[in-house]
Amino acid sequence: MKTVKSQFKFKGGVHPDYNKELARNQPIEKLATPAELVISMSQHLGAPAKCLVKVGDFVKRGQLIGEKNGFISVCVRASADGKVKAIEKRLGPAGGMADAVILDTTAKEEALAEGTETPTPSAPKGPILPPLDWKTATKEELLKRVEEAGICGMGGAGFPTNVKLSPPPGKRCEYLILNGAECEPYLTADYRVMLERAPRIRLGVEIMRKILGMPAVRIAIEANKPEAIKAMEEAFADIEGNVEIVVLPVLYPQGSEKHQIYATVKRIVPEPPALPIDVGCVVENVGTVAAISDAVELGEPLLERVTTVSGDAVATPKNILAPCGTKYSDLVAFCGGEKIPPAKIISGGTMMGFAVSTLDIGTTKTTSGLLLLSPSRVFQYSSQACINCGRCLRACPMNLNPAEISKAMEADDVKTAEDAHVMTCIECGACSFGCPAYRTITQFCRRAKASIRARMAAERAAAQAAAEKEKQKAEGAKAN
Amino acid sequence: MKPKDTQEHFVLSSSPHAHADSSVSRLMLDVIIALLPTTFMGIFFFGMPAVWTILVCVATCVTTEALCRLAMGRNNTIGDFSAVLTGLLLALNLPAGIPLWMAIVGSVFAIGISKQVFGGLGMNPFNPALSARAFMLISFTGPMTTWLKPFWWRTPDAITTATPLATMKTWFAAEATASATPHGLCNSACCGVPSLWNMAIGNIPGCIGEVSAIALALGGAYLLWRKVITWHIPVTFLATVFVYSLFAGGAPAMMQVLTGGVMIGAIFMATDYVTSPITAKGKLIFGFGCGLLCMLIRQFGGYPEGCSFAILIMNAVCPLINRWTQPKPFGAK
Amino acid sequence: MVIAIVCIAGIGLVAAIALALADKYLAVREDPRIGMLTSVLPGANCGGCGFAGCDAYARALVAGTAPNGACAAGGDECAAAIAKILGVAAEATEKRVALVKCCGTRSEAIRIGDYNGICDCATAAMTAGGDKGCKYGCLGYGACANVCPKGAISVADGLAKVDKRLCIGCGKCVKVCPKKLIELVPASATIHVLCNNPDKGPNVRKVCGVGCMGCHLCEKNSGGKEAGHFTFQGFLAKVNYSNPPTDAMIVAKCPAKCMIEDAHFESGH
Amino acid sequence: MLLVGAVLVNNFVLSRFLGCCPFLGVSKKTETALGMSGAVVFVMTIASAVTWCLDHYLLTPNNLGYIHTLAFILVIASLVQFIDIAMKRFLPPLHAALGIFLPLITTNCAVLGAAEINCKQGTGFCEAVFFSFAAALGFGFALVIFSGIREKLAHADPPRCFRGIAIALVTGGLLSLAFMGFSGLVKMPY
Repeated sequence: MKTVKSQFKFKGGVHPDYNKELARNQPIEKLATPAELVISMSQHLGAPAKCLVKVGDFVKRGQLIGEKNGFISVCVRASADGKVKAIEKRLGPAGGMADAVILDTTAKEEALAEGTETPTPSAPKGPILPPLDWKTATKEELLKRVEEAGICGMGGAGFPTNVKLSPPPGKRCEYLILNGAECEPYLTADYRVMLERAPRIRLGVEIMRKILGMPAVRIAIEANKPEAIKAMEEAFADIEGNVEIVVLPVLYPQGSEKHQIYATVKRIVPEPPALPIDVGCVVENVGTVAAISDAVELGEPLLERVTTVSGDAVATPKNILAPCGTKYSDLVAFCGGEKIPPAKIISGGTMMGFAVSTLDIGTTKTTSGLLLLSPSRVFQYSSQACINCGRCLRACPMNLNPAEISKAMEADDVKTAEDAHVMTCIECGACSFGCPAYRTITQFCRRAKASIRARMAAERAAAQAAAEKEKQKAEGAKAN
Repeated sequence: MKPKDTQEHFVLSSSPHAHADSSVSRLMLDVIIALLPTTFMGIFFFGMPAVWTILVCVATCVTTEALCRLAMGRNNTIGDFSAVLTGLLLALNLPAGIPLWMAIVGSVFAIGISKQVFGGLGMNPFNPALSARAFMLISFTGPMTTWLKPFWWRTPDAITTATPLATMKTWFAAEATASATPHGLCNSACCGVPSLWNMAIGNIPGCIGEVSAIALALGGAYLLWRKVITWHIPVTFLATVFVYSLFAGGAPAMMQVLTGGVMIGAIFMATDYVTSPITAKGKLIFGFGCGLLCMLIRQFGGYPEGCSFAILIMNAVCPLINRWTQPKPFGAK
Repeated sequence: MVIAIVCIAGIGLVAAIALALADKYLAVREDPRIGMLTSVLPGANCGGCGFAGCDAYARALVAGTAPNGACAAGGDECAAAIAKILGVAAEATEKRVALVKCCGTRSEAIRIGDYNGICDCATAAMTAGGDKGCKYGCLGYGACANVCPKGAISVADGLAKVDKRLCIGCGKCVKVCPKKLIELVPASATIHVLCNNPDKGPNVRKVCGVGCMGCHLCEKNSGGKEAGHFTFQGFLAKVNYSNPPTDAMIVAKCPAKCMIEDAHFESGH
Repeated sequence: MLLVGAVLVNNFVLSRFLGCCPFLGVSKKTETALGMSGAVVFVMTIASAVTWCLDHYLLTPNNLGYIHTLAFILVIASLVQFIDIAMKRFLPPLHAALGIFLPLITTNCAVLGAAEINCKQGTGFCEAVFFSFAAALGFGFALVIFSGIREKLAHADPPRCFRGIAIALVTGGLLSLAFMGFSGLVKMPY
């Protein structure tokens, strides 16, 4: 095990104000189960889980309430005991509507006393899932555990972890990269996890190494987190095999999968639809790794996560360990409420997070932060014309031409945007960040990507329909 | 009946929710600040006529911008200082003694025809100040090529049409026709050409803002330091002029760089964001093209100075350069 | 003079012969029906048929890859003419027009945030679900108006409205609306429910003063369930356009005031 | 020198203002502008060769100089039509690239202008054909540059009354202004 400095700097990137000092020294605090939980069926990337409970059901902590619905999907478990108050479409942080189970966690005593709960397999006392010994368990058992524990990437995108950990046939994982960069401003959740849960991360790495067939391990941490680097060095001091801690230069978006792969092992992931595994890499967030070790060794599924609540409008910024589904309002209340009335609420960090309209939203497995910003930290986008200054080009870590894309999209010219490789855009926001004309460049990219995706889906559907028609025709001809 | 709206309203916008501290008006202001040294040098050498020309151009540009926006029914954009900058740049590219009504016509052309007709800042294909200068050069050739001598109030014949450029042109001509000995040629011509030092500080006849190479370089250094411009265009532009004149003969290379509009063109005109390529590679091509065309026109063309035309032509080619120098995305084949 | 005339005539003759020969021996022919079809089609190139334009649709028709009747703009007349050229029978289509199923203007429906970004419905909807309190209602950023080839849609008071007289039923607005609240309805129908929110009454009331609460009064007043003028999705009444109601009285009796009886849609309330 | 002169200094469209119709008509996209330029180079070179022969062997010997405009129009128009048909048959890929532009330049004034200038100057065959080629190249050069600007303008937001051709004409004027810088670069004999 050794610590090295990253030698490979990607092109572009920006230096936003990190504002991490607000919450970086706040130890993780556990939030008592709030009275109401809003557990979304769509906490991950891919198809939403299929809801297994109905209104009035009583559920136990850890009970399966949402079933995996497709290959790219993740199951959902109840994060506390309680009674299902309602199942309705709720607004998610990203603006989409998804089915959510509303749990009343105060109702449990009377429900039990009255014995009105529907017959559900009662959860065993103690661990929710039987603990596994990772040394003796097979690879398949471990993978299955990751899947049934409902683990998805906790860095933000929420890609199903079991899918990531099973490389397609013919592809081998050569490098397992631990993402501890946490380049998003304000957020310190991963940092605290690295400090406080280092042994868990070490165990998770050993489990993942076993699943992936002993790849080399790279732990990527930005240079502005020396304590985290030290904690990792201590935890991994006596580990065998090819393990390195790579200290990355402080640059946004260092936490982006593709850029981290470049910075640690100098491999370049080709344009979409290529994935990191195509260049022999698997990147996992440090929080996810800790969750894997919990799921295997303790039999504890992914039911809670650390969320940073920060911003200049919150009374005491904190890193909170809260059950998934905790409402934002409960998190803010736990931090002592609002110091000044916020002008903007952001779910996630300031560079890639989502502005939300209400605090009546439940956290998910991917909620890494909740920021309350005062009016002084909120700026207005404008529709000023692009002056062609080229700052967005220089900032773009994907080496695109955001100016061209935004100008084309302003004139509703999706074709030009597509020709300018807009689908490669990772929506990191570096372009809008530095735009002197305050243009909504990232939003234009999102819009272009959404309309291209919609068009592709329509084309696929049309092709499918045509193929079916042909088939029918052929069958009809045969019958005749 | 509308339900009661109890909740507080938050700003809803797409990420990012953070912004670097930069704005269009600040960029424009930076360029104006960078132009101040050469403006003062111009006023120092050419006196009150320079002051009047600058004031009239700036005032006309701002007024025209405001009126155009009003006529178009759009928001007023004089707050972004781009009109002030255009006015200042145009004035610095005019001879000090030019009749003020001509300066007004030029300013109206710059803002009205060459900028606002296209929809305002960011949309114009040609640099407004330069196209106005070209327009004036063609329309009012006489006044546009009649210069005041520096400190004209102290010299008996205040007006001249002979700038170092015109003199250098005759060198080219002389070299083309007669194979005179360089030595003799130099002797005869040097009488009309000021020393390099005078050229550097700007003690020569010429447009208000183009004479003082040192002041212009100072402004360029400020722009580079503030990261308003990148080195690509000025360096390739000046280097091309220098190298070309090394090989083409005629006037000494240093003199070619220091005289005429090359310095102000390379640092302030060719680097205009809107009308120059956006990619680094494109900027190199652009700078090279500007330098080459400038020298071609200087050596062979009908006008003594080719800088403005060279930049204008490269402005026209700029969309094509942009098109063919698109960056290759990270991970693209 | 004579020589000149002879000369020009001679050149003309030579050229004419050459061209005639070329046309006869070298020309590549294409199906004449394409030209005929193009002249029959409206020529608006609206793209409502799913093809790049009228010409592309004509080519697809001749190639047999497109169904007749896809051109909503041309209507029955056009379909009949196409059928005549192609030599197949026409299927009758009823003229349909777009209807925006929302009447939550700024004065009736609450907004829950200050949207700051691109003025476009799909993009606004991607930002925290849009700034309208009702997550099913019209955002009023005019994506439909922007795609309408006929300028039949206008946005006023945060709400899109279709002018029935201008609408050609191409369906582009239906596709572009992120809230999926525009529907093509028979032009002959006069009574409509202008709401798209299937939530329970109290939840609807929280965000909109004119949202449908699913009280079924319209159904009762139009002859009950058996009459079949309405269907219900959650707590949202929907007009059954294959059997639309005609009695204007039910509009006045709607307690939510989300129904209209309007020949042109353009006046709303 | 002839090449530079014809391409830059006496550019057909920017200095002589010939061929403004395709200059405005097919300059919306750079691809089509490239196609059009190819077609113009092709037609202009061939047309000048044919008209030179016509002028020298038929019209001038018979003292019919005064009808050459008429004769040229006739010949060029039918020639282009003929090329169009022949190309469609024998060179379909080239026709796919240039085909739609060919009918547009049947009686294009730039083509006719080149032929006229040639016969007025009484140049030799090779020189005439080369001049036409160079002039066409200049036309194409201007067209491609202009199309680049117009593509950029497609994303611009000019006032309503200037949209479309109006703004294109303003741009053309400014472009022509820029090209004036080349005047005197080459002392053209014509």
